[in-house]
Amino acid sequence: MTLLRVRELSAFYGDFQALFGISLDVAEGETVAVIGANGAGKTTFLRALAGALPVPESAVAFDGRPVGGRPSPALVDLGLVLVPEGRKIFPSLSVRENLLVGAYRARPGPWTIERVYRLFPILGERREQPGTNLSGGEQQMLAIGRGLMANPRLLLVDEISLGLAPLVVKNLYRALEAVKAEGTTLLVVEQDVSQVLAVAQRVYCFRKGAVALEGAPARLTRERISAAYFGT
Amino acid sequence: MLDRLSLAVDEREAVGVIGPNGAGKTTALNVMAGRLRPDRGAVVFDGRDVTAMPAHARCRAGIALTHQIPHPFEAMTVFENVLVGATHGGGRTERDAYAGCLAALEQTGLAARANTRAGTLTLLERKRLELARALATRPRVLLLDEIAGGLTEPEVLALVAVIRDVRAEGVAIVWIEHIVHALRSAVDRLVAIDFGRSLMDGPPDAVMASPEVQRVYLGIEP
Amino acid sequence: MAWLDTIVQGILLGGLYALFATGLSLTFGVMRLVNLAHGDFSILAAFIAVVAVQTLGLNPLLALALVVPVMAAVGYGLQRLVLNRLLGRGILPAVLVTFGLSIVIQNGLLEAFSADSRRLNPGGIETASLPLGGGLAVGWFPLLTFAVAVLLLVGLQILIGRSAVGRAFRATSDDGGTAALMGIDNDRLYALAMALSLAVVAIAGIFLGIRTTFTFSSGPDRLLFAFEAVIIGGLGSLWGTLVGGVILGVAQTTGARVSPGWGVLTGHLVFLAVLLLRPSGLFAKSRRVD
Amino acid sequence: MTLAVERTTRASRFGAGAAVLLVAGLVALPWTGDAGLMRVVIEFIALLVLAQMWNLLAGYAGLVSIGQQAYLGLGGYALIVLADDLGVNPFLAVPLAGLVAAGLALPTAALVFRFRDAYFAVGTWAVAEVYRLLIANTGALGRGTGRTLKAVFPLARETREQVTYAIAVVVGVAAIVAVYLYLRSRLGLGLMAVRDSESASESLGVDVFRTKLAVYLLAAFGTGTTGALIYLNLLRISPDAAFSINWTAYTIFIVVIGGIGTLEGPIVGTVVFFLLRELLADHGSWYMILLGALAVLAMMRYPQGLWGLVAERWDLRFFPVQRRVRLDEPPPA
Repeated sequence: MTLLRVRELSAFYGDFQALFGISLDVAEGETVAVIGANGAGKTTFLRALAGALPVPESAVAFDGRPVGGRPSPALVDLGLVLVPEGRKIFPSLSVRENLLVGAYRARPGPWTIERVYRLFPILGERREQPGTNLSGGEQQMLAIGRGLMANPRLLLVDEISLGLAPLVVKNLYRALEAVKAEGTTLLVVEQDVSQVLAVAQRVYCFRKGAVALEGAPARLTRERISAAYFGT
Repeated sequence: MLDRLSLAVDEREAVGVIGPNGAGKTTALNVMAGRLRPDRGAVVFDGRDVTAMPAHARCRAGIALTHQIPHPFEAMTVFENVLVGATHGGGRTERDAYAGCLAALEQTGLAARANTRAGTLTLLERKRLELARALATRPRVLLLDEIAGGLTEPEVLALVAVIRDVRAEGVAIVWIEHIVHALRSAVDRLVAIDFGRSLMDGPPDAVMASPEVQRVYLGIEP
Repeated sequence: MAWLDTIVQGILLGGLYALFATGLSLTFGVMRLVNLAHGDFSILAAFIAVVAVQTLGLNPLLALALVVPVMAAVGYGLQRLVLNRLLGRGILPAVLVTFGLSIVIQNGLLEAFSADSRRLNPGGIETASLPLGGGLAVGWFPLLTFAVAVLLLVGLQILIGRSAVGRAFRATSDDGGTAALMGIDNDRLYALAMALSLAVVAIAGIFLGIRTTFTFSSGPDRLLFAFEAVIIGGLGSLWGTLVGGVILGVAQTTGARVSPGWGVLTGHLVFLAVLLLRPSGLFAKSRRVD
Repeated sequence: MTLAVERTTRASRFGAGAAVLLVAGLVALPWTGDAGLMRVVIEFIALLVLAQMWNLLAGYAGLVSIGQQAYLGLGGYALIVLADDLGVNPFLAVPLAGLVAAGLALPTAALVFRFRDAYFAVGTWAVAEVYRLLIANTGALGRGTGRTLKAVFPLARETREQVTYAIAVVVGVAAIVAVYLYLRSRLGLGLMAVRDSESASESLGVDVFRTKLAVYLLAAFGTGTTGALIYLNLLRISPDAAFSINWTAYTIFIVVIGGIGTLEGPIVGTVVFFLLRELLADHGSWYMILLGALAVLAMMRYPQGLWGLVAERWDLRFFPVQRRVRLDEPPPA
């Protein structure tokens, strides 16, 4: 069953067009990755889905309902949650409080604060520290955990690997497998191609705000990805 | 953000800087331009320690920066935007500055738009305006922060041509860019940075071919 | 002994200033908005209490139960209908609109209540005092004001530190865009903060009206005192606001003791001195500013 | 290719002509002998200059001060001290009072420039209160009751009125010409750049701090001179009146209603202010309520003000500060 259906989505920053007619589907329980070079429009795409950018109503359907352009809180209620680029941990809040903010209008579901601590034990150990005292990798865990606290049906994750060492990235992707096992659908944006190819069932490659390549990872060779990335 | 980064640029040299998102590239440029103060270390320009010099004074000394996200003076015309750089950064009187402004506008292909309000420009034109204003300050070194980002292929090629042209006039260049083929065609040397540190430094082809850079930058295991 | 008395009076006066300052500090903390009509809203509340006392025969302290919810509703509506539409347009619109409101409220009060000075009479408590021995006595009412200020600050501290709304306040203050992604409706939260701000300043206005006389134009001075208490104490620190209020209160009573005309001026000068020596205030939480 | 820069518009050539006629009319006014009208003109000019100065601060430099009454009061008191206590010619003392205000603005700036944005607004107000209270507590300045300008008593009433009027016309014309020339200059170009983007300005060599400080000092000078002019006209000064927030309230309402960030806006605003005052002369505080409400409405719905609406509709600029470029191919050799 299709959980997210995007049709001919275009988005603008002022008079600058960032996305050109993107169509994409995510089935319930699936993990889909969006890859592409910097400036390809990946982050804009996720922000448009999460209600942070104005888009036409019909361009985005969630669970069969048109939801394009709805404000973020309404989308969180439906179970569509974004883990933003750059983690965006609230500096005035402790680790625990950052997680609790994620549950501000939580739906019922498997994710509780204890369940997040089990997934990322380090967060439980450092629960009373300011969220921004954590290392980059731990902050990324916190950002994912905060998103999970809303019990999303679809979790959008923007560039997990940003500024993180390869080993840390590997661990984060292992955690995503556990999230997937709970039945959460994932749409992951990533520059770090190798990790993503291992977890995703399907991959979309963006170039200059449009879909340049799409398919199952097994069918995508390094040459095809490279060509789609850089247009060479 | 930066961890004991060292980077040197010779007179008339063009250096490209690459690295993954969050590697500290923009931070490095901002430190060079005086918009950020380093906790430790120094910025030396033309043999002079300029670490304590504020941004506007560095511009007057010959270090010009173009911003990743263009900040045109929206209520002013394209010509006036360039004139700010020429009179304040370039230290000329208004009349003496006109010729330099015209040259900068022609070089960046904006002459026909001289009377347009900058707030109404397209992205490409805004990027060109960033460059034109910086050139009008008569820089000795030009710091370019992702000036080709977000442009279409033909636009990137046009911009590369302008930058090669600037370089041919003897202006040193430090250019951060993700569009690698654009960089390769315009620089003498590539520096790859990650975690605020220099990873590789050398001729563009050698740097791009190194497995280390392939892994860190593209995330593709060779 | 006379000096000790002056200082005790100043400390208690500081409680009143903390009441004025709390709401100002809250709205700035949550949405970076300085409401220049803050003082005038307190005087508006005091005049509503005057009307309640006259028409319903209420004791001014009982009138609180009526005036505080009314002012909270005014704050909620003001934020929703006017101020939320100005946020994100830079600093100028919000400053000028609240300044315009300040002038409109003052002149509206002048038109409705004339320029005569008023006072609220709670029936005796305002003159009763508690002898402390050695010729020293403190008024029951200033003591009550101080206690209410402390209780309110404790309550706010708990609300902001422990509750879901408080976490949402802090999250929105840190980064409204990301808070929205977590499902927090910023506009509603801002309206709640303004409602809370005007509720507290309504209490301050009525206490002021019991303590001393007031006119339609008493608001701007209260705004300045509130502002000075916030800056002396340091932004983002509720207890700092109380200490800031106390320092200002002591400065004013001490100055007035030296020469009657020097009370308010001494307060201003202490404020400028703190600004000169410790620009971020005495108890500022270090906050990353990007 | 060659480049020529055009700095006038058809409206500005028409405007220049109209301005010459207007100034000629103002110069001729004393010969009609209408003292009442002359007093209105003095008042008009005083508010217009205050509005131009505040517009320069808030509309161009982003310095939203609500404490400009400090410089108005200081200018007024400086006039009286200079003329009565130090024996300076009272008419010469008017511009000197402006200098005194600017001189005091320098240390004041060291304090209030520590504030940014909304806190700058309240900070400037607090400083204005300090000046008011300091003067109200100084015996030599008459404390709370204030003082009277005695140096002009020996002059015939008519002479005094005519010279005051002449000074007002000079101050008004000089202020508009000075602001206009400043905005058209290289420094004005930098100021407008700062208004549009501080960050880009400093990257292009504009000294943002100095630019703002210069505007702050210039505004203090203009406001102080106007304060001296106002009290040369009124003769009686008191701290509560001279340092009243109402001066700044009038000023802000004029600029916001007329149109912030243009030279024409404050002129339009001052005209509206005087028209409304004539209409509502008998309604006391309703006048202020209406002005305040109009300003709030303007800020919410028409932030460009009345002049902004007109200029947009008909593309009119009487005081063009922009530069139009003409590019010509060189003639074939």
